[in-house]
Amino acid sequence: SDIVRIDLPETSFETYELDAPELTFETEKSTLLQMYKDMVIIRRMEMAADALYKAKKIRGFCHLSVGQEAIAVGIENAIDGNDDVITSYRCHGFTYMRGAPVKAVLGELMGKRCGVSYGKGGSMHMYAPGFYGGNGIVGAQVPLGAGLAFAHQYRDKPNCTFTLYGDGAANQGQVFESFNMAKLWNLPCIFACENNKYGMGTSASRSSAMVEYYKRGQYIPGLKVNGMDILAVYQASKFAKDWCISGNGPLVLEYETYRYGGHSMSDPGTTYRTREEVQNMRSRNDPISGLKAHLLEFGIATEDEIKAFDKSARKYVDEQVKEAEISPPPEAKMDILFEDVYVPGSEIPVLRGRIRDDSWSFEKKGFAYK
Amino acid sequence: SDIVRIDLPETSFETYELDAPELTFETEKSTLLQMYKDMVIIRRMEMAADALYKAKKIRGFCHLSVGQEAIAVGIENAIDGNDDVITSYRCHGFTYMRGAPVKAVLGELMGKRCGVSYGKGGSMHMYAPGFYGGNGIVGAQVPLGAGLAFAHQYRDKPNCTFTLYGDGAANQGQVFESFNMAKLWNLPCIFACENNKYGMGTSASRSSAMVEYYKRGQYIPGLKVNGMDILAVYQASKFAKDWCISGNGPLVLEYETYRYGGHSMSDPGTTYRTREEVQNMRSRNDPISGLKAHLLEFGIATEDEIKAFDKSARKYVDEQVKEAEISPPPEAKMDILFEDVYVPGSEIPVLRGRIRDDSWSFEKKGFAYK
Amino acid sequence: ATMTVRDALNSAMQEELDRDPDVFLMGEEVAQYNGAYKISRGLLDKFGPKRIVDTPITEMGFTGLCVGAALSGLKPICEFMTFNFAMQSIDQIINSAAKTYYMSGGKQPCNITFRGPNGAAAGVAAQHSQDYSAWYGSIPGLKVISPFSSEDCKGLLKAAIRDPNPVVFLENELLYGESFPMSEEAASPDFVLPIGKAKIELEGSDVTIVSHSRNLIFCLEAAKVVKEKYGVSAEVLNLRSIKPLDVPAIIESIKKTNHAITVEAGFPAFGVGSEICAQVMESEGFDYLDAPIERITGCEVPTPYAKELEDFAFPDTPTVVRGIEKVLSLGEFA
Amino acid sequence: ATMTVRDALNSAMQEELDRDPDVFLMGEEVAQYNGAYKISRGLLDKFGPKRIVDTPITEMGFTGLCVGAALSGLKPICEFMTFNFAMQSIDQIINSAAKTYYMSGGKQPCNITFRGPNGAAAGVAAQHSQDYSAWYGSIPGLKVISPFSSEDCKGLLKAAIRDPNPVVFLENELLYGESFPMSEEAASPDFVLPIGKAKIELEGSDVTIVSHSRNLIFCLEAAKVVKEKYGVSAEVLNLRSIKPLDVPAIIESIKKTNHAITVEAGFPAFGVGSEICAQVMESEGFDYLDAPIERITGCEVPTPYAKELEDFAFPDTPTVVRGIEKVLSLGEFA
Ligand SMILES: Cc1ncc(C[n+]2csc(CCOP(=O)(O)OP(=O)(O)O)c2C)c(N)n1
Ligand SMILES: Cc1ncc(C[n+]2csc(CCOP(=O)(O)OP(=O)(O)O)c2C)c(N)n1
Ligand SMILES: [Mg+2]
Ligand SMILES: [Mg+2]
Repeated sequence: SDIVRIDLPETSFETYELDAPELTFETEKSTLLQMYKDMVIIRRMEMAADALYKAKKIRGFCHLSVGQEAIAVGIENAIDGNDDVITSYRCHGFTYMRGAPVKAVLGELMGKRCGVSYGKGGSMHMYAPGFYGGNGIVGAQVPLGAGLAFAHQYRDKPNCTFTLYGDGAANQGQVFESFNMAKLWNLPCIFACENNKYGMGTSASRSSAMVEYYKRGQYIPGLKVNGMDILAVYQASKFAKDWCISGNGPLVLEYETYRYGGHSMSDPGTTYRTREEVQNMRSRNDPISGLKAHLLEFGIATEDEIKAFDKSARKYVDEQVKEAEISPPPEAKMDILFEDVYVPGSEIPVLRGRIRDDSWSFEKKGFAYK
Repeated sequence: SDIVRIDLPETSFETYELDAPELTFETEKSTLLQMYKDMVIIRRMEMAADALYKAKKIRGFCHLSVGQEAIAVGIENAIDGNDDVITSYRCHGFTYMRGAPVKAVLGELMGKRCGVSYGKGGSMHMYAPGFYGGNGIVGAQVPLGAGLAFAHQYRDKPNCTFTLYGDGAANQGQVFESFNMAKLWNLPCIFACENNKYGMGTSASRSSAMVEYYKRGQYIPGLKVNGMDILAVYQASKFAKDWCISGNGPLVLEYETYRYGGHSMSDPGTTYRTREEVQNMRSRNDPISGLKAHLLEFGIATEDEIKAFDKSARKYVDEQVKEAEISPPPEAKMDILFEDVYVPGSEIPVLRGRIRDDSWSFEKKGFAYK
Repeated sequence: ATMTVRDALNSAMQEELDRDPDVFLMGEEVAQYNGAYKISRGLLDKFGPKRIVDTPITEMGFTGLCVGAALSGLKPICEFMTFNFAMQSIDQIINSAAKTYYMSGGKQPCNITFRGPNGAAAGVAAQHSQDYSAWYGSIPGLKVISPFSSEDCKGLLKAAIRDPNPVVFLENELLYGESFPMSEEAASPDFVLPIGKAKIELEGSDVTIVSHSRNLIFCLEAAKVVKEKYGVSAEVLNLRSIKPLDVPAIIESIKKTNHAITVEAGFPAFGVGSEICAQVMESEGFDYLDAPIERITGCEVPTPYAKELEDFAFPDTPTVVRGIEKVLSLGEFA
Repeated sequence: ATMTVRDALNSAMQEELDRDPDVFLMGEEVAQYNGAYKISRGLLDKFGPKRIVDTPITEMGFTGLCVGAALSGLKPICEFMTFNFAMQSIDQIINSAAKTYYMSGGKQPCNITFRGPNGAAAGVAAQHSQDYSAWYGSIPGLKVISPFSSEDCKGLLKAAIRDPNPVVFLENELLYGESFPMSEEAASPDFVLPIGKAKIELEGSDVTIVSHSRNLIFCLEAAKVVKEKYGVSAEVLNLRSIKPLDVPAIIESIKKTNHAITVEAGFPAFGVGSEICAQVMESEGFDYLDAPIERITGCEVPTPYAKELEDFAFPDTPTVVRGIEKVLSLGEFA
């Protein structure tokens, strides 16, 4: 049959003021296969980003989610295109899962015109249908996510918003302000903490008086999920969406996860944690290896078939890298520079250049004073 | 004897992750008497402020604490001059209890030079030794209070800080940020919510997803106190100080109280609550009447003696009003206007007037360009 | 007919709420209390709690929430009890609302209006008296409106709500109760003013007075004074908008008058007047100036409470008169 | 000898921590991580966790906490990972730190230093690239420093820490690794620079270039270019401080050169250059100007990511050269 029965380990969930999701559920083989492929592509894509950064083809900040792939992929499989997702700067996987091609993600990283934001946003500012970024300010996306949920409710739509934030961000005041409004107004908002144990170089216990992030909604029920197991992520996320669209109001999820690399490309990620810790996570809890074992166990794919997927994913990403690389950057032209400050047709008459002579007139579609 | 034994009602406290303070304790008769006198003076002072406002002798905002006097007086009796207090704009009682004469409080309200802030601060910005304001921005005083507590700890002093805020303010993100740091660092900070049931026209349940404010520290123990009973306030505040200086870290207190008047002088205070509700609180729970009953009950003072206190308090406040009224406002002079922007001796050379010619030079101690 | 600024703002919101179901109003005390300053009186009754939403006192949170709703395509009116409190949420206004359209390469618009009283009221001291015109005016991606009269308020608030970009709409508490003439045209629900066009409130030929918001009252009074005292004919220009700044209108007026002063209630440094001086200096308007532009501004002190000092803190008619005297070398400056 | 800006900042803090037990450093990653940009390297080891304090990512909270500690008499150095994040806590900087001394009638001082990188780094896009010089510079009660060289950094950071008023100290990430000469005098722990005095980085007689922070690099380069190309002698003035603004030094230079341009990386409107234009216009310096002052500024767009566009967003040497050419009617402007 096309259906497999999943039995999640008892340890998959911890609950707060909530009955845990079922540990047993059925899903389609093809779904699991697709999850696998997507995780592999995201990992490959971010490994490519790592290499491109080191080759100085990516500038500024670049925050990778290697190790955390199960979250973006698991959530996407639990929701549909009318649901919304918003997250922080660690956003490449989500951008891909919400529909942006690998080329558009990597293109954005390289500041190319083919990038999701046409080269104007870079690593931290990516958008896709139903995906609202990519936000560089820690915590700022959380009230935005509550606002997306507010809009669902306002429109009477049976949809929810996944609002992701980190363990470090979890202490931001605006997170609690959002909890309060979401509960008061019964918003279909899932506050989803990706607890990867560190905010930059600060371990969770040094930043947070209480590290049980799933309980920190206090008056909002919470669920902790093994974020390294995509099946648990999937089941929890489906549960969460269901919770919200059934009118239960907000929910706090904690995906316990781990980032293998440094905080960003400029952080080696080794001064505040041991190599063993990283190695342990990689070798024992990797979400891709974990799902691979299931694929084999359920007879969904053979070792050889999986190798073939891996290879074709690699090939696909390599091609996308190449395409992105040869894509042109935005032309160094003033009309492109000044575009997108205001919605076309509603611009202010003149935007000033570095020197007055370089000021741009939207009426003239040219320099204002020349 | 000079000592009386107090038996607080069972209903005085509710606890969160905490053993309640003793309901029975001893105190000096003279202390109770002084508490009574202080509450009466604060009430008289604020009734005077009410009249002066209506006579247009006070401008702008004026937030009275009539009904809430037990809190300022109870806390002051539980702490000493080395402890710190900080609160919001509803600060007249605290300013008085921290040592400012009535004349200086009313003088400030009337914008007189004899005012605690020499007429520069007004109703919301009053200071005294160990009292750090008077803050007009809802919630802003809360991290400031945590900083005052941090300073006690930094200096290894056995002191604490009472950081007061309202039920409306209790939802501010910076309150939660302060909770987190205070717990992480074990700061001797008492987060003390004056729950007077409304923030302007919004009832607690319309502003707060969880109205048990004493629990909202979540990982910080909490204590709810009948804030209309000064003996409960006193005992809880002593307990709180003791808790902090014993190295237990922060504590969340909730003083359940009520403001009889509107939010500020411009709010009649009647559109969002019933007259009966106000009347009920006034007649059944008034902190002054409550303590008066105790004074009689313990034989600390007779009805006549109390009448005499009341009369002399009224007389005293009336005199202070008069003195404040005849006191001069700041002279309308530029040197006074420009004073206090920077610490003397460290000013910037020139501060600009409304027109350049009115700019002030600190070197010339006169107009800069004349 | 006349209308107060309060009623003009109220009817602008009412008409736009009527016109477009995606418009909603959110803020502290906007619903049940009818607004701290009663700007939203009656709106809860008319539109219900879904569209007129009272918030907790959490500026950062509800501002972010409104911006999120705007990203999703709704058209929030986000009311601040005063713009002083918006300093708690200014990161959401700038980093989330103003910059997102650009950062997304034009994919993600944000149609939102931030409004509320800006600058000083009477006797509310330093924390409640700041004027944010120049701060917001410096931010590309925002439009910033600072209306004066009831027609300004109605026509420009409606324009702001319809504008697909984030707009900061700076009101003035002391103007709320003021009545202004209201033309028949302006009374219509179709009345919308274009954002960015200054208005000549008084035509004149000898000196240009550039101002915005409540200070125009003093400018108009000062114009009368100098007329009577010196026979000087002052032209009074109401900027109406801070971003864009209608520099062409300023220059045009200067070409006629050859003299100008600016009048504003903000802190002097890096203010509206500073920018006007700089822009005129670098334009052809410069050659028409017979004297340097004089800036009349708020005083460079945190606002004092006592009236005796507060009176020195903000422009008034005599100070505007002095400014005119100065650029025209009259009176004490003769 | 030379020293990097990073080491200069580090030693300034080290010396002041040594000198005064009331000084402490607080911020994100300042202790165990040795600073996101390694400015505080070694300080935890030397001074321990009581005085070098890592915080959660809660700017509003820890800024307020630092201000509270300062009200109590301590002398915090409050580090922002960048000033962009201080927008979350700007209310505490302005309303709690800058205004309290005035609101208390001089009773309650607040000796605090807010520091961290300001403005754009390379390729960090719109939310991480804002320059806040003018915003903070507009606030009475604050002093605002924007240093350039290692000596500036050392002498002025020490002055800021000792100053009894709240001081905003705006660093530049791209300068951290730059080396500058360091005199013997400046190496001493007694070296302190006075706040508010501009420095002539290069003497000249034909045109005054007024700038601050990293843009001085381009100004100095441009000075060389115009020297070679036209024999023009440019005087380069390093403002060092935004509040106070050393207008007398600017005027003095203009008296000599009769021409001036300003160069800054902030948004153009209501910026540092605007204020300088306005102040010069209204001063006696104006009569010495043979041409209008030209402002070189950041471009009026949220900072784009792609290098091709980002290159247009901030001043560079060729643009400064163009500015000089313009005020002197040379090159394309001849
Ligand atoms: C308001 C703000 N403060 C500081 C920063 C700098 N910063 C960027 S990411 C980060 C750590 C965030 O950690 P966490 O929330 O755990 O997310 P993670 O990076 O682990 O995914 C910090 C401090 C910022 N971008 N915004
Ligand atoms: C940040 C901010 N937002 C809004 C206001 C306006 N405001 C002043 S007091 C107040 C209500 C506060 O209620 P609560 O905290 O319960 O204190 P209470 O007035 O009851 O003592 C509001 C909304 C403000 N001063 N600051
Ligand atoms: Mg993390
Ligand atoms: Mg209250």
